[in-house]
Amino acid sequence: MSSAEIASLPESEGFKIRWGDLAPFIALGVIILLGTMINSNFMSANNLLNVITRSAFIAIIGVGATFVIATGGLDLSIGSMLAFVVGIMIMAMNALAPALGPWAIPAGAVVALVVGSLCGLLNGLIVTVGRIEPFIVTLGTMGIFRALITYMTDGGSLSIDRSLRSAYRPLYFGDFLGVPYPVIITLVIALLGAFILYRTKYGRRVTAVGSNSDVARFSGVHVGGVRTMAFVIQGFCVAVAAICYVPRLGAATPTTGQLWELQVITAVVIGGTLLRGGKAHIWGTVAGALILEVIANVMVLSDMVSEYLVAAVQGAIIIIAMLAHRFTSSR
Amino acid sequence: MSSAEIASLPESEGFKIRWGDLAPFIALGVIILLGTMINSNFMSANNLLNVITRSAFIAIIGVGATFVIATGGLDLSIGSMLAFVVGIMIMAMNALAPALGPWAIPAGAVVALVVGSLCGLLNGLIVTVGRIEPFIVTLGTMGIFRALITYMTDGGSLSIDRSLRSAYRPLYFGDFLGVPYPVIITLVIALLGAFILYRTKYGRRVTAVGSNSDVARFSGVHVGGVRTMAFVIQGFCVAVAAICYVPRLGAATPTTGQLWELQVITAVVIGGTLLRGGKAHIWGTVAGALILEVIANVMVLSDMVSEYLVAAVQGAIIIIAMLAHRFTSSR
Amino acid sequence: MKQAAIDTKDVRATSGPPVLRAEGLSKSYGPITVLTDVTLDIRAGEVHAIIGENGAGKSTLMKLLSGHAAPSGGTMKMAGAQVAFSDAVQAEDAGIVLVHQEILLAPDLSVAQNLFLGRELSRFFAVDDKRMNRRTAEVLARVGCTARPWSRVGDLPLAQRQLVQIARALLDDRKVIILDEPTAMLANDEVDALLDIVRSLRAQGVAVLYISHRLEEVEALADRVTVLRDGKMIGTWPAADLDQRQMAELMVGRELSMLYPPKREPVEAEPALMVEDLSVDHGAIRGTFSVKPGEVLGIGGMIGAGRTEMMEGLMGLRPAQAGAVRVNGKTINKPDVGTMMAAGVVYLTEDRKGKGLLLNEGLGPNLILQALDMINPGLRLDRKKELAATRETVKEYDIRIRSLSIQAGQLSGGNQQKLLLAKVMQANPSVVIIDEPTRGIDIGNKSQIYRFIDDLVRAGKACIVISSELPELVGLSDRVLVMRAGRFAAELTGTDITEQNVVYAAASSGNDTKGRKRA
Amino acid sequence: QAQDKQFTIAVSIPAATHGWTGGVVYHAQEAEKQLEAAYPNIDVIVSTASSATAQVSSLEDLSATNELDALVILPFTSEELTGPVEQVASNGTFITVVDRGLADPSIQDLYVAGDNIAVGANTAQWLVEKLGGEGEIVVLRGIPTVIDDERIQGFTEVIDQSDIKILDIQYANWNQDEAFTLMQDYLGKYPNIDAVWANDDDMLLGVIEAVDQAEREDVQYMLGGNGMKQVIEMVKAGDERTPISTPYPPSMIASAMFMTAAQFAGQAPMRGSFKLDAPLITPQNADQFYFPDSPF
Ligand SMILES: Nc1ncnc2c1ncn2[C@@H]1O[C@H](COP(=O)(O)OP(=O)(O)OP(=O)(O)O)[C@@H](O)[C@H]1O
Ligand SMILES: Nc1ncnc2c1ncn2[C@@H]1O[C@H](COP(=O)(O)OP(=O)(O)OP(=O)(O)O)[C@@H](O)[C@H]1O
Ligand SMILES: [Mg+2]
Ligand SMILES: [Mg+2]
Repeated sequence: MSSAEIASLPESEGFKIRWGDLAPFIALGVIILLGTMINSNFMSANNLLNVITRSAFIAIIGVGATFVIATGGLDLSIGSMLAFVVGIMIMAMNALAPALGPWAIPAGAVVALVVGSLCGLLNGLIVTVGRIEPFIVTLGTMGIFRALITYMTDGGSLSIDRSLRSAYRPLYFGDFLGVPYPVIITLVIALLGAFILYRTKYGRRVTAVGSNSDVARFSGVHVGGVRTMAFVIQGFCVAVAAICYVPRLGAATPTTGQLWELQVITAVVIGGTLLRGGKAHIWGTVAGALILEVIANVMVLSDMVSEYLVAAVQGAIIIIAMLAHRFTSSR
Repeated sequence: MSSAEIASLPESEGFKIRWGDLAPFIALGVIILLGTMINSNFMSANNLLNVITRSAFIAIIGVGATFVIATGGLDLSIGSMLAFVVGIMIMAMNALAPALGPWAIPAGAVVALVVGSLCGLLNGLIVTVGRIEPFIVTLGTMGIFRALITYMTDGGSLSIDRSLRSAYRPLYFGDFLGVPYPVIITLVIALLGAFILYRTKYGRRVTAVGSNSDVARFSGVHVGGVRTMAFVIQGFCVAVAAICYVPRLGAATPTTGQLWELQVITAVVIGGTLLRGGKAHIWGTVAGALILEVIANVMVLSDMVSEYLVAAVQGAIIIIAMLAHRFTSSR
Repeated sequence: MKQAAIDTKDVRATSGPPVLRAEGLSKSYGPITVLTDVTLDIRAGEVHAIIGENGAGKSTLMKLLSGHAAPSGGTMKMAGAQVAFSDAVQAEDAGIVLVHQEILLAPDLSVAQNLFLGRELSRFFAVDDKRMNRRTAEVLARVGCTARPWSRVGDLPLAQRQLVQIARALLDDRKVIILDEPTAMLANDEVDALLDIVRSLRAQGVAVLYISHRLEEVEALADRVTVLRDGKMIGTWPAADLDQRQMAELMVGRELSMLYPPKREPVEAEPALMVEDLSVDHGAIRGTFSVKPGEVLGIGGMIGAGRTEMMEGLMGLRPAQAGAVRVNGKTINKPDVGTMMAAGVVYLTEDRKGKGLLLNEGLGPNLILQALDMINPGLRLDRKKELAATRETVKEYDIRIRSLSIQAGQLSGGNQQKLLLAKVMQANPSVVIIDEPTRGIDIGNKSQIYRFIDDLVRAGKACIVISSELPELVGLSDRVLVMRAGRFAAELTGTDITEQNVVYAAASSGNDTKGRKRA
Repeated sequence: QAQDKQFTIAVSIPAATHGWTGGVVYHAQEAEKQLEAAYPNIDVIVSTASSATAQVSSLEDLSATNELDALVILPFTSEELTGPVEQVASNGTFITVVDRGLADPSIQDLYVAGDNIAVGANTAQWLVEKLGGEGEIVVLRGIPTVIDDERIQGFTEVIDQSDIKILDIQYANWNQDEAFTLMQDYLGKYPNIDAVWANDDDMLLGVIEAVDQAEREDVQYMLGGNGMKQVIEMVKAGDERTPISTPYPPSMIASAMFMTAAQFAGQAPMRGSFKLDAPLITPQNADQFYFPDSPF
């Protein structure tokens, strides 16, 4: 773009939307188109609603992961952390149910939010105070959380009290004016995330730390604090996802949330956030989560590939989508 | 400064062994000490030999991963790639066995090396030519390789021909002057890796690319080529590990090599290689692989933790080891 | 030099009270002492210049004063009270701000975001981008920077980034502003604007610490001058008592010979490098040029004229097409750094930190990186040769170090430049393209580098020098091409090579680097 | 029912991540082929899922995009799948549950159950007899899930009533490699081990390899479970250390599919529970459990 053009643009804001930032949305569009061609049922309102509702988990956790990754960190423990938080929440709800009745649900949710944030704090403190690679720290805490949930479930499963089941169910399956609650929650979390990231001092500092931590430090940014806080936000988002998760499956098992970390990181990266930090796209992450879920959905709907090869096709589609948007959006 | 002064400047070479570089070896020593205290059987020759031999896989693959990570890349597909290479190798050996007899084994090994290198090349080309984050690319190929081995084994297992089994077995279980073959192979691969990394022009370029790819490009280094080659080396190392792997259990299953990528990356990082690239420690990686294997061994030998919590303790030990060496080695 | 910048020297009373006083400051890195026992006071309303050779310890002293590094010994006092800064932020709160010699900005953030990093303005809970952008635009205008408040810093040319850094220091009111080689990356107009700013700061009672290797600036601006040599304080003088030659001799500790070597006789020869219709960045930059053996071709122009891009395009470092490129008669089909180097052409970048040196590697690996294939014919790396080459270079290029195991990033700015020069020369080229050869180099070493270029050219090699420093361009070149807005605007030879002519050609159709078409 | 009506049967099973689930996928696909060949008016859709969450998702997908007449499901876990299956059932879909019962049994129309508790208990029973009620044994667990939990529960309940001591019990994730490693460590830790129970034949193969390498004579019995092809071969051949196995045939998915299809083929409306036995496989009856073409 010529400088003359730049000059003729209105105020700064108009400049922010770059072609490259739209890439994940375009990719999403293409994959939806593909889905429509493969199976006529794909476009049914029912199916679309299912897919969008389901992507809420990865999207909500992804909002938190966007913060962590933007500061140049990485959190591999999110899947296990989810399982752990779900476990604690179910235990809390079951314990409170006799006393509080349905009010055990909000009480349990508060417990979940606190526990999730504390788990994030733990990760953050080890990373920043201990100055250890986030990869190693969160790999370690991944083992720890996973072991704790296995311990809590005795290797089996831990399910929510039947009496709470029906009161809690609507949080996943219900809707408000036709929009399922998980979608509303995702939107709220993403809006909040976007506000914090793009409109607050803290958000500024998140990208600054990821972009060049020395500069941030010289400028008086408390780098360790910013990093730690990002992990706390991640923990909080995991807890929100846990709150939406329980009404759907009603139980925690040692395999709950397994490998979600990889899905979440993939969603974030597909969304345009750089793994090295310094650049963050909340809405891209949400699109990334949708892309992953739509691909999985299309795989189920199409009967074309052997069951054994589903993972291969899924992997290939992700790579091809990234390649396509690289070559369409490159300059 | 006078030339006399220059001549008297300290030799740079003697200076290279830094305290920090020894950290993984010290950590290894401490954990071994711990093991000895916990269980008297730990130090038995048999147990030590078992542990060292077992660590060969992670160490050999880790040598390759050290190259990839030193260039600033990351390979998540190694576990699945191992399974795939093992599968192809077994199929090749079984097909060749009637014609070649025991010579099918070396022939199969050559096939494995070629296939492994090609798998690495595939990863490398997608990363460099497609300019996509290695994380995403190798997550995709991870799914692809895993699906292929599932397909090849029909979800069951693929075993090596009985006729080859006994001829091949010694490669894992045999020894030369008391040193098990896998250990010898690990040493050879690590020596080779160290030679390439520290004593060849290519090795220089690897660290240059990882440390600042712009500087490398401006210095005429073919950045894409160097990166791709690192992935090829990784593939080759995976194939070597596959060759040592087959004689042990004689079969490929869909779970072969599952999650090894995380172990390998952990070994590399514990060994002192930086995840962001530019610094590489082959011998540190080998020590890292040993550390992981010894921790697992000590966990089984000790009677102290519930089976549910083994993973937690393992995770905690890794974090504590990193913390300890951070605080002892930091100035 | 820098004609426009130098008007009548304002001599001022320098008896104000010291705002900041350093007593017996010293600094060592491990066993290496880089600064010993420096005592210095800085008074309100003065411009205090610090001069010294490369590696003398100027930047280190400034880092101590501004809280970017902790002294190993000595004390600091502000207004009589002892102070110790644990970090830069404390120093800034106390009113002391440092503009680094190296660019220290977050590349992914916008200009305004960088300026206000750590002290963002906000309304209610949200940051107030409008206000920050407005204030940024004001300071940018003040320092003569044409970047927009919302441009991404990583996309700006180096000079603009330098101005952004300066703008950051001016954002709030300060007691002491430290400028560490602020003009090294700037060309005439910007330098003038900067000097004016410094003068107005002084008028407002701000103490300015000013480091520069351009002694004419020091002479024109400073009230007092402190000289450092080898980490030791030589003394402080009223600037009026020193002329440029005396300053130089105090820095170097010996008498200096002529700065520029005598011009060479024009030679008759086939061009060593011939470039026809090179088009870079989809035609934004175009040009045809050639250089003969035994010739120094200077390329002048204002910042952003496209000189760097032209050469990077030639080396295949950015998208470019060429009608033809011939080196010593041989046609090069698809130029890239490797093939050009094999043919004998090397390029020395202006961005030594970002594109020139591996800052966390030692000297040896940096030195031989480019010429790896030439130094080591086989696959193996000959570490003996590497060490020998390193020792040789340290001696030949007079790189001031106290241990061979130092990392490139720990060298002083000027010594980094010398290492970079040595690095490209390892390839034994026949055509050398140097972008800003003496950026950040002290006066003693400058003449050394000029002599070096002269020797090279007299040995039958060709040299292209891109320089924003007019005296250098004029003093070195046999022929000068002046670029304007991506095109060659004039060619000057012989006695036509004067600063006035270069300036005129570079700016004649108005100050319009903005009009330049970009793809 | 009339022959001209089209019927859709959805089959939801775990993805082939290890030997046994691999067998399930194999048998489901074989049954799909046979059913569709036999009954042109029946359409079978097989869908695999790699986790409970993914299985719930695929249930939603299948019922959102198809009119399902029947669902055959091998649930990942009981609790987590109960709600979602109930959802499907509420549309009038015929529900066949395989292997693991739902938390609310009233949802299922047909239940073809494996008996994991019996797998553990029968093996333990046999061991107690053979060892004469005393001895020292080690146990390898699978992946922490309900199946694993039930087998271990059945096993330990029986062992606890004898004087046999369980020296150690650890997870090896139904993985040959991890079983090999774990067994090596067990052997190093305990100078005497009378028997090993690996809870799954995949792991058993790793265990045997480790014991062979250590040349330990004290290990009298090494037992698995599930009836994997290679292990049945060993049983048939009268292996001394592995004389028995317990069937937990992945082919139960095929049985369930055939029984479900029978609803629509019109001959035999089927409801109720069918519990598969877990009799010991011995050299005498091994042939019944041997499927040379199955991958498992
Ligand atoms: N972190 C460090 N470790 C070791 N030595 C260092 C470090 N930082 C600087 N030095 C050394 O301190 C000396 C002084 O460096 P300084 O940057 O202060 O020089 P300078 O006067 O600013 O030079 P220039 O004019 O080239 O910028 C140099 O010899 C440099 O190599
Ligand atoms: N007006 C401008 N707007 C945006 N980027 C610019 C502008 N001018 C130059 N650049 C960028 O700055 C870098 C170097 O600029 P260029 O090559 O044009 O400068 P130059 O003439 O070599 O001047 P100098 O090197 O002295 O700064 C290039 O990356 C170019 O893209
Ligand atoms: Mg300096
Ligand atoms: Mg330039």
